[in-house]
Amino acid sequence: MEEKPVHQEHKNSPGYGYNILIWLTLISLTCVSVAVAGLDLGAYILLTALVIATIKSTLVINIFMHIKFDDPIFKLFFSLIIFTLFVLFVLTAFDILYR
Amino acid sequence: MFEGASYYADKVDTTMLIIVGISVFFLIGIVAAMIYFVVRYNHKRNPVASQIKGNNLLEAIWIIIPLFIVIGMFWLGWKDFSRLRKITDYAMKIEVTGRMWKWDFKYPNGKMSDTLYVPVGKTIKLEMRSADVNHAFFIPALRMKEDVIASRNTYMIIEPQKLGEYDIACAEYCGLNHAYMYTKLIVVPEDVFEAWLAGDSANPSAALSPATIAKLEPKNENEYAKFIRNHKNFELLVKYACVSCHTVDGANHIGPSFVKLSSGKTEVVRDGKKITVEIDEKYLRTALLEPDYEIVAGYSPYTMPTLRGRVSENDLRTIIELLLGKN
Amino acid sequence: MSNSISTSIKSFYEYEGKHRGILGWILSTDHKRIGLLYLWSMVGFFLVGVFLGFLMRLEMLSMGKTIMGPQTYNAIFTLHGIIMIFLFIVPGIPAAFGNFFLPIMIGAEDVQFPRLNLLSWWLYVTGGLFAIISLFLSGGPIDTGWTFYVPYSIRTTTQVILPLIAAFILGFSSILTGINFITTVHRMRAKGMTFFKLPLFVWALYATGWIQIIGTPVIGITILLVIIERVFSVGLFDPALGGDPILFQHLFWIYSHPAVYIMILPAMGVVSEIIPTFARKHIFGYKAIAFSSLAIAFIGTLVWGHHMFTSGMSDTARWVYSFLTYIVALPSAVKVFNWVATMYKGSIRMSAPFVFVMAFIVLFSIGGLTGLILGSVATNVHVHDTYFVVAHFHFVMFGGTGFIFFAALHYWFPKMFGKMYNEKIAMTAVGILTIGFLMLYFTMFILGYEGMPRRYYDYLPQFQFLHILATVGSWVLISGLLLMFGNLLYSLRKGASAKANPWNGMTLEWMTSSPPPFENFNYHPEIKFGPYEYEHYEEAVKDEYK
Amino acid sequence: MSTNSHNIAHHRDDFGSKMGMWLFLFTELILFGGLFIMYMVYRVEYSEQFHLAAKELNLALGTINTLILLTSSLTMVLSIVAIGRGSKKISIFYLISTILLALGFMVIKAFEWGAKFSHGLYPGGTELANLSNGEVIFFGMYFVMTGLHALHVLIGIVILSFMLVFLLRDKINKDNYIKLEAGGLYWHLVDLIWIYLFPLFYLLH
Repeated sequence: MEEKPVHQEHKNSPGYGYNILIWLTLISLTCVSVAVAGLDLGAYILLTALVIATIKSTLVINIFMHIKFDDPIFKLFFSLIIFTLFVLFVLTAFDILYR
Repeated sequence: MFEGASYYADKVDTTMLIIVGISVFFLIGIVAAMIYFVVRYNHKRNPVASQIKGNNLLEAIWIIIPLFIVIGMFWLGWKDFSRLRKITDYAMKIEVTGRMWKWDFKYPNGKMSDTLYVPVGKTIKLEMRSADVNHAFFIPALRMKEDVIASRNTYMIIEPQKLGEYDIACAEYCGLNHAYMYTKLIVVPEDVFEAWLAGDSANPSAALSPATIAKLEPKNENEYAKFIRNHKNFELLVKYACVSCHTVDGANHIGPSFVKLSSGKTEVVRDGKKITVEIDEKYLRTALLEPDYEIVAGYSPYTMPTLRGRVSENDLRTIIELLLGKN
Repeated sequence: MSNSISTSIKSFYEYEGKHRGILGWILSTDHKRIGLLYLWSMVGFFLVGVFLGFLMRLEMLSMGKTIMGPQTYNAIFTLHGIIMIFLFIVPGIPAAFGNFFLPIMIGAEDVQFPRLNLLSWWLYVTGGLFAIISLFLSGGPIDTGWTFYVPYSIRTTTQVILPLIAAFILGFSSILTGINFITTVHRMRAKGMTFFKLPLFVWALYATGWIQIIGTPVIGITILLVIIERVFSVGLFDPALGGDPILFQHLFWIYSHPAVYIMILPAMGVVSEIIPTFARKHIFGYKAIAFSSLAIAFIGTLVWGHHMFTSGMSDTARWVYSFLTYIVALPSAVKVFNWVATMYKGSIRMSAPFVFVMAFIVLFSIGGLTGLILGSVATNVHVHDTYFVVAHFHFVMFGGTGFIFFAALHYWFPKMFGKMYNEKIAMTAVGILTIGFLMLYFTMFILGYEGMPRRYYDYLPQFQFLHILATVGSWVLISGLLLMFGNLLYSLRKGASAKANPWNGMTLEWMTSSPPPFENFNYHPEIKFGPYEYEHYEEAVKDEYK
Repeated sequence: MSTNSHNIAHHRDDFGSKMGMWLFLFTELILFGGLFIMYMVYRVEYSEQFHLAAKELNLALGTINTLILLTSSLTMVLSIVAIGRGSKKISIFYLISTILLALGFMVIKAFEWGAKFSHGLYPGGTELANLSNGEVIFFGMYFVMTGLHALHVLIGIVILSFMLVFLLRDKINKDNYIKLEAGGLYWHLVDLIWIYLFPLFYLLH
């Protein structure tokens, strides 16, 4: 059995300061996305909102949820799920966009 | 397999036969191999197994060959269906409403009916909508089916090419009387249809009982028609899409029926004048390569595409011989 | 593997845990007991499903009313579908045989989360009970068909909400099983058991686990939305309020198509165990079979639209799904070819499990090949929602998974119960089952092509003869089932006791006593050889287990 | 070992527990994924009406709630960092802050929903019945998606409260805090989903 020592991955996990820094970034990104939504960007509203949301979620997943510091297998699993979700969106779009 | 009532139905049957043929081949192969191995390598005959762990070449072969076969099947099933879906040039649009548990049909002139009367040989678009839950409009004889839903219109394009009465069923479960949501598709000659459409809808089916329809069957569904339909070269008429416009059962469609050729003569319009010409090799060759040189009386010019450049001399000669009734 | 087996080893039946008697079972976290709990509950539900199917066929014996009215008939085919799919085939092989054998086959003492495992059985039973209770509530038995298509499921006055809650709970149970299996495979393999030394049944369960995790939540949310829609009329699916009924079908089939692979993949895994054992030969193309399981799991997630070729979906989507559907045919074909190739130059012993597998290969091939007809758009549009489809999925699900469920039952019967069954009766049962099966379901292919729609209470006169033939076939099939279960039940009481390794298998479940002790092994298993390396049989199997 | 005495209780596998938790989170992601697919379909179908209906939502409350959730995520992480360093009291402080922030989120959510209900903007409500199909769907999606999210927040509060009890009773300690980590993962997932819900509903103007 591939036993791992208890909580070995935390040796390189970040401390208070780093996490607070990430939090500040998240807060400012939220403010940016609210501010940007006030502008009249037309068709790009959705795009910018989603791009900012994706940056935010990447930070949460990588830092807060420790994916970055954990065993690579979690990264693999997570990408698999995101890819599957993406494919589900695309395949559904084949129907609704071409009706 | 029961008979279809359109060329599309025939094509679906052909696709079906091809896929079934390939499947039966594989099934027999697999089962025969299995039974042979089980008998030949029974532990009494072959007490010690030879350890074979695999063979990458074999794995590759039995992935790649089936890959090409299934892509072929995909294409076979898609091309006919997509042709039918893409037709924008139809003779008539009929509105179909499905509700628990009956069908209503509304014709362009506002006439309503609970039975679907259509003229033979015409392309017809059915625009369908449900008044309540999902239904599916299913005409087995045309091998067509499409769901009928409440949120928006769906459509189906039909090209019935054979006179007669056919069942229409509901194929999407819709509750208590789902099994009784049957009606009829009645394919009639164009003039009969026009009369029905214009006429009083009180008693439409009196003139159209099955017995009447049998009488309406064209007399010239004759030896010639049978000869063409069963001839091995009939495939060419399908390949060059001749049969999309010219029927072989005497019914008039976009072009005159091939059956008319059997009379040996035809009335054509050339340079605005009506003349009668002999149907011979020269006439047919011109008609196929220069279709607008002379037009059969009663039909419009610039409808038929030329075969020039699309047909080999060999095929052209074969088609002409077939149409002239030679072997 | 240093151990000395004495006959005095207590099996898990005799092991005394915290609780006694019935509580010792329904509160046990032992994966073997949970597996058997599943097995018994599932066989029970299966027999109920069979009985409902029998009633349906009886009704179709003659035109018009034979034994029941249309409302009853609609409820019965709905219940037949719900019971057979959610309570028998989806959990079927993974929950019963997977639970029992996955830990043993990887040399573990239990699954990763034993209490979660017990919880998922409890959820399963709760779901089953809810489904049964719903029959007696206001509105009466659900009549939507197991697909719960909107808007009918929103409009019908029958009791829809409780069966939906039942399906939701069952889905949750399925997810927990999936999570358990995946972590168990990752974390609890015995020393020396690398991923490529896993038995193929474990590979299949691993792939199944992923589909359960990826697919099931989608049906969860869909069911939840239908419930919300019925209670609050939110308008998410109701066309009267602007909702899109086709969207429901998308969400429904995003789960329910992969669910087909949840049903069949474990069965394919069992086949990959049984053939090498009885051919005494290494499986042909181990990696091809292992990877094809993963390929099926992945591509199978992408083809749900082929259930919707006539739904009014866009034409672009129709060809995309048709194409993807044909691609998913390949890994299944690869498996069949590899199984047959495994028999080549083997030393084959025809025992009941193997004969079941032979019947499976014939029936499943027919089921798979008729799938080609359904994958092609033009032919699909004609046979969609007809008896052709009914025949197709019964060939795949019953002829495939069902027959392999029976094969697994015979194959592992000695291990699970420590008794041998009567071989001759078992073989006879396979014969009767196969004949009845073909009479019942092959007939339906013809009926379907001739235009007999499914879920019809009544039919046109031209279909009469074939319907009679199918009904008679159902009687033959049921007598085969009774004979088979009778034989097993009799053997349970009176059968000769089984050896630890009656079939001379190489996988780990044969390296422990029959039935296995609590926590499976009396030693720490260490893996030196692959599961099918019969050339090392003598070395791998200690004398005690021959 | 020749007896049946070895016990599962000795077997502890933090890595396996974490894997199980992640797999469970994947199912949650896909559960919401199904809703997001619906959102995509209806947004394509009713683009105009969605923009119109979104004006009814309160951007200020939405933004405050976003900030609250992000902050609660931070306190959650800090609580884990603290226990990893053996500072039990700090860990408890941060965990309590997380729970309080979560309660704050729910209170604001309740005000928001309450305002919609008092305006008749709820399924079956008088005001909603006068709107176009697309707007009805927008509010349907809004209530279902934020409602399901709120349900997850509630479950999160329950889970974190259990963690608090474990922490107080030293069942979670410096050497064994996988439970707290798992609870934290769940809490971040709730945050993660809100990160997408926020722009899709509130930033549509």
